[in-house]
Amino acid sequence: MISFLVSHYFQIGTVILFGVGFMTLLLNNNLIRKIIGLNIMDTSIFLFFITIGYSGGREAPIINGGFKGIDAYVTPIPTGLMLTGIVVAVSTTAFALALTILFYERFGTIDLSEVIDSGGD
Amino acid sequence: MTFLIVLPIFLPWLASIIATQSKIITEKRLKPYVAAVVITNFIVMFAVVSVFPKVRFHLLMVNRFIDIYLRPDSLGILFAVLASLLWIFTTFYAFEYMKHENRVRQFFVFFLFTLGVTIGIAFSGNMFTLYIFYELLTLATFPLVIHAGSDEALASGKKYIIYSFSGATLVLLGMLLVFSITNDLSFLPGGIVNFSHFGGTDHNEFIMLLAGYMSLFLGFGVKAALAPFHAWLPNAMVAPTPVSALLHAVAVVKSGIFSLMRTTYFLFGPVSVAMLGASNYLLPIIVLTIVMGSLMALHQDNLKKRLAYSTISQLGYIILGIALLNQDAFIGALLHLINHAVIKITLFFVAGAIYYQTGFKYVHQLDGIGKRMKVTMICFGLSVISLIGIPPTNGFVSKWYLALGALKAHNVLYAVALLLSAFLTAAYLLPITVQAFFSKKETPELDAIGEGKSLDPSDTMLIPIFLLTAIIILLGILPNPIVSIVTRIAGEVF
Amino acid sequence: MQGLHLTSLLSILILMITAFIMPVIKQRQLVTKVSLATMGVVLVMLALVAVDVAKVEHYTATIGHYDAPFGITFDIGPIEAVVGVLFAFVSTMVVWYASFGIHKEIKENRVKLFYTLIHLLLASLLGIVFTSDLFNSFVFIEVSTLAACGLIAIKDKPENIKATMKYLILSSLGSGLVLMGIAYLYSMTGHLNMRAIHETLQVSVVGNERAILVSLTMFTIGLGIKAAMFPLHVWLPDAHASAPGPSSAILSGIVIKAPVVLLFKVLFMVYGHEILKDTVILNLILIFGATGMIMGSLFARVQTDLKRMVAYSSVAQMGYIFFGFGLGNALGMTIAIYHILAHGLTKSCLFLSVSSFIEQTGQREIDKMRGIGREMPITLAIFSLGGLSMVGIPMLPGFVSKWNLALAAIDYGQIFLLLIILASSLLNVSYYFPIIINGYFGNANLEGKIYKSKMKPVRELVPLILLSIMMVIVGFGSGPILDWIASAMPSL
Amino acid sequence: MTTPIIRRIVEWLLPCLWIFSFYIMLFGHLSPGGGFSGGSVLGACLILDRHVNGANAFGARFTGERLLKLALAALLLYGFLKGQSFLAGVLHMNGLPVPLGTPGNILSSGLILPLNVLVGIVVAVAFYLIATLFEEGHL
Repeated sequence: MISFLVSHYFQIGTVILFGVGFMTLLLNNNLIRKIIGLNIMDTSIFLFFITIGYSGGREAPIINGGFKGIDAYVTPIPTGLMLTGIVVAVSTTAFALALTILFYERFGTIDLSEVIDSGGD
Repeated sequence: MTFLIVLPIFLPWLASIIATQSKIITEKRLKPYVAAVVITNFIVMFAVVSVFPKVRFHLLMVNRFIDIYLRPDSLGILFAVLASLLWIFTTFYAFEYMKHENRVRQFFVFFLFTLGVTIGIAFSGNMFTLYIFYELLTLATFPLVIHAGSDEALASGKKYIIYSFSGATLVLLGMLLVFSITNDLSFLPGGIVNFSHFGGTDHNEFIMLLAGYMSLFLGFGVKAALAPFHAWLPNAMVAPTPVSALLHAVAVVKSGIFSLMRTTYFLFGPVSVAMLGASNYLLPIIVLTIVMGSLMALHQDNLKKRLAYSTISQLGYIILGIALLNQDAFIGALLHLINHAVIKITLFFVAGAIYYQTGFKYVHQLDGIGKRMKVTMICFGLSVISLIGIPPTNGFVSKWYLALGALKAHNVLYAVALLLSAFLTAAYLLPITVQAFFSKKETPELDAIGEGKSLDPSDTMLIPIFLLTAIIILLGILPNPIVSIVTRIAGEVF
Repeated sequence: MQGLHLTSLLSILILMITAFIMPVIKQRQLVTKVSLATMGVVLVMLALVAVDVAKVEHYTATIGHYDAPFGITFDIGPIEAVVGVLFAFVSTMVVWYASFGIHKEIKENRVKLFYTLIHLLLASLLGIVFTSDLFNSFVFIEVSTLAACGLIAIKDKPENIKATMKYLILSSLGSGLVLMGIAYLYSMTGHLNMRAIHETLQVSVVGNERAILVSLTMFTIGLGIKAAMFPLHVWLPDAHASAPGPSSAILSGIVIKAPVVLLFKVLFMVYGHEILKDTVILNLILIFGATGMIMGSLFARVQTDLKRMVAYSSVAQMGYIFFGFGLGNALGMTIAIYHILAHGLTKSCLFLSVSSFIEQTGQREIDKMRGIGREMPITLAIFSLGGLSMVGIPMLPGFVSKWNLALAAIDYGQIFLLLIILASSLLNVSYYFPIIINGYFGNANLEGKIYKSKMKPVRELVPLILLSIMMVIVGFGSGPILDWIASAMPSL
Repeated sequence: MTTPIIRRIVEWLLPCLWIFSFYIMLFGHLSPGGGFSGGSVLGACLILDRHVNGANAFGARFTGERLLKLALAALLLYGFLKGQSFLAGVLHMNGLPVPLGTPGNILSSGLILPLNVLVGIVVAVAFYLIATLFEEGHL
């Protein structure tokens, strides 16, 4: 158990981060905090992906001065994916922020619970 | 050329669509048009079934289940002939009656449409086709039921549709259960559910088949006004009289009965049903229906409602004949299907004629009316006598066979129920006739109408009533042709 | 035949490119025309895809120059083709319908944006359906979410902003879960291609049971939120009820279907039956689906707002689809896919007709729709047809779904599930019929209503009529469609 | 919020940032960097410029409409250039060449260079527009 925790501390950290972000997004009523939570959540996933891709002691996958064999480089796919993921997260955040501005203009508050009655339907 | 078999179904549908176009069918032409369609359809149907006696036609076959399949056999043809014949009478009667109702065009559009649907029910060759037409029947008759458009009519219509759809849902459930075992839903005399086909002893399948049969029976029982599900029928009385007559005599309730026959004798078969032991559960309900219908009819003051409860009770007879599972009972059920149709439609026509001429709806208003509406009330009296089952009327013939079947089933209770109900029938219908002719006092309302002249309706209304009464008497005096046809049908399934 | 394989990708590319041409076009009319023409072309292309698939059963289109499992590929089989054609057809009809009236519902300067968003939305939905790369599908999901949010918020009323906010937040939660699920899968297998993941998972299942279960749950809940699986549906009624009419039609008709298709692929093509049968996920989906079928209808019954009612009915209908998945047998899955088709066509029909009621009368309450049948007979007739399909009148697609779903339930061995299906269809009767009846019949209802007074010109109703005709065709032609879908089911 | 300190720092920083952003875009395929990173730096430049210099800023001379058109044109061009490669992939043909490239020679990798620049433009404009939208307060 301990050895698992030690050897996987990156992953465990990201998963905890994911939980923090998820709960912030879910439970906070303040829209700005929700968006921050969203970003924390997204970032934790990016970190998770990158930790999967990283293996210690390898180089960045840029061939500079001769090919050193496949084992010499870190796999570039997770990093590439996360670049896309960041773009997606940025656009979602931008959209959410813009929507929050509109929300504030219409309702005069950024607290979701004041507008949507908690009971729902 | 076998596709011509769809003509009797699609011709009325097409005609009803054309009838919506007021430019083609002007107000003036509407009545002749409807009459022509109904009569033509009768002839076409006759021609088609006699030219192609053993026709089988797949209208649309998607897979083993979704398969619209027409296969008019002798039972189907009998039902189709009965329906289209009575439709003709109703049409002529309605011409006069509908004069004091609104939206005549809407009435006749759905009236024609329902004719096609009913013939579709008669010609269905498998359960799925039957189910489609059965659902369509609900949708097509619904506008007829709420024709008056009042809040009361809408409420009754709602009740009708809720009951019908619940019933149809039960039917669907039954079909599912049966189909999941037999993988086939087509009708065959003697049934397709054969215990030897699938091991027979599997308890699970037995339970599923029993549940399937029960839900089919109860589902169709809704339209056939079986006891716990009968409540829509008296409420549906708000419809114009030709509609009630048709609903009660042929289209709706008889479609329910017809479907029950199909289920019991053509899908399951008497042997399988007997093995399932479903009758044990169903017969008490049926006996309850018979007795309760009669008892309820006793204290109805509204004439149409009294007739409606009488229908419930009489339908109970037919269902009893179906559920007893022997040949005599089935013959009785078939005969009563025909006889009750003819009798009840006459009774309703008379009730409608009284309402049309005098505006009377209630039984207590009818004292002495026989002197003013002589022909009408004589016809009423004759029909009542038939319904009670006094020889030599047709009602007697069918009840005789039913009683024979009940005795064969070795249970006196059923025969007793039949007798009791016959007495009750006499108790709730005879007084009307007696009071109509022999009442000392005439009600003041009656005096106020028509200055003592005869109140018999005009010929278009009277002739259908008269002809129907003649048929009743004829069927009573010369029952042999019809009995032999019916015996042949019953012989096929046993 | 390589040329035909091109069409699947080309349709998405064309949509993406035209989406960004829209904002620079000056006249509204021209935008409409360009959009309609594009939709038409895309529809033809996807029909070609279907024809192609019908010939070869299944093909893989490699995007870029790397083959699977490293490059991104489109795996297109019957399911993808059918759903693709449905998406294109519904959006073509919606765009056609919107071309007559959308400028009345939203601000003039937003019309271009509306078409841009619809193009983006359709492109991303097609992407979700076609792609066989999990991360690629995630990107498409995000694009579709943002475009869908835009389509709701485009109307600029306070309730729209509120609904969009709700939708965006819940959707982001869902996306986060999905992405985490993908991360789990990637860490377990090192692949993103569905087929490759499937193959690797089959061998490496031992020792990974917990990770598999966690990732499965993440996918189910994440995609369940986006597809309005019952307890996660809270965003749907607000969003679909407040959006402008054509948007609602497209949202309810196709947007919530794409995540379902993805969920199907993830469950049955990535994890596969061998893994699923040892977990409780399918049972959970079954329970959620069944509750949705009942509760959605119960909620719909008590609504007073017509559009909300139809929106809640969507929740119930999505329940049918999840129910089919949850059964987990071949027939259940087939019918779930078929129901995507059936419900997509029916619900877009219903939403469009409801939106034309609202547009012509200015009323949203169900009570105010009395006598509408005299004023707008054709529109109500189309609404009735849709309602009858939902209720399950034979030969309409709703009936076919219900029947086969019931057979699948019998096959599954639980008879009581039948009762849920039948109860749900009875509940459908109880909220669709009163509208139809009060619309067409009743003296009090029809009083003072002038025949055809509020009817739209027939020309504007053509897309609606085409949708309903298509619906009927799908119902009557259910046999071959079902067979075709069934041929693509992963073997159990 | 514009203090003399910020103003002075930005004055010194901006030219370097401009050059750096284009460096990232142009050399992205051969060293760490690329269109998106370069574009975001460029976008940051534009935003900073606007924040400090207001109406005199480089970006402010373009109207939103024009910038949008620029970005859309870049996007379309990108779509065509990349789309042809996708389509070629489906057909198993070689589209326009995409060689591996040699470090130090930015023209050696064919299509990737223009693609990176296009992406950079799109990203920069998008960032800048979003920032202006927030400043002006409507969507």
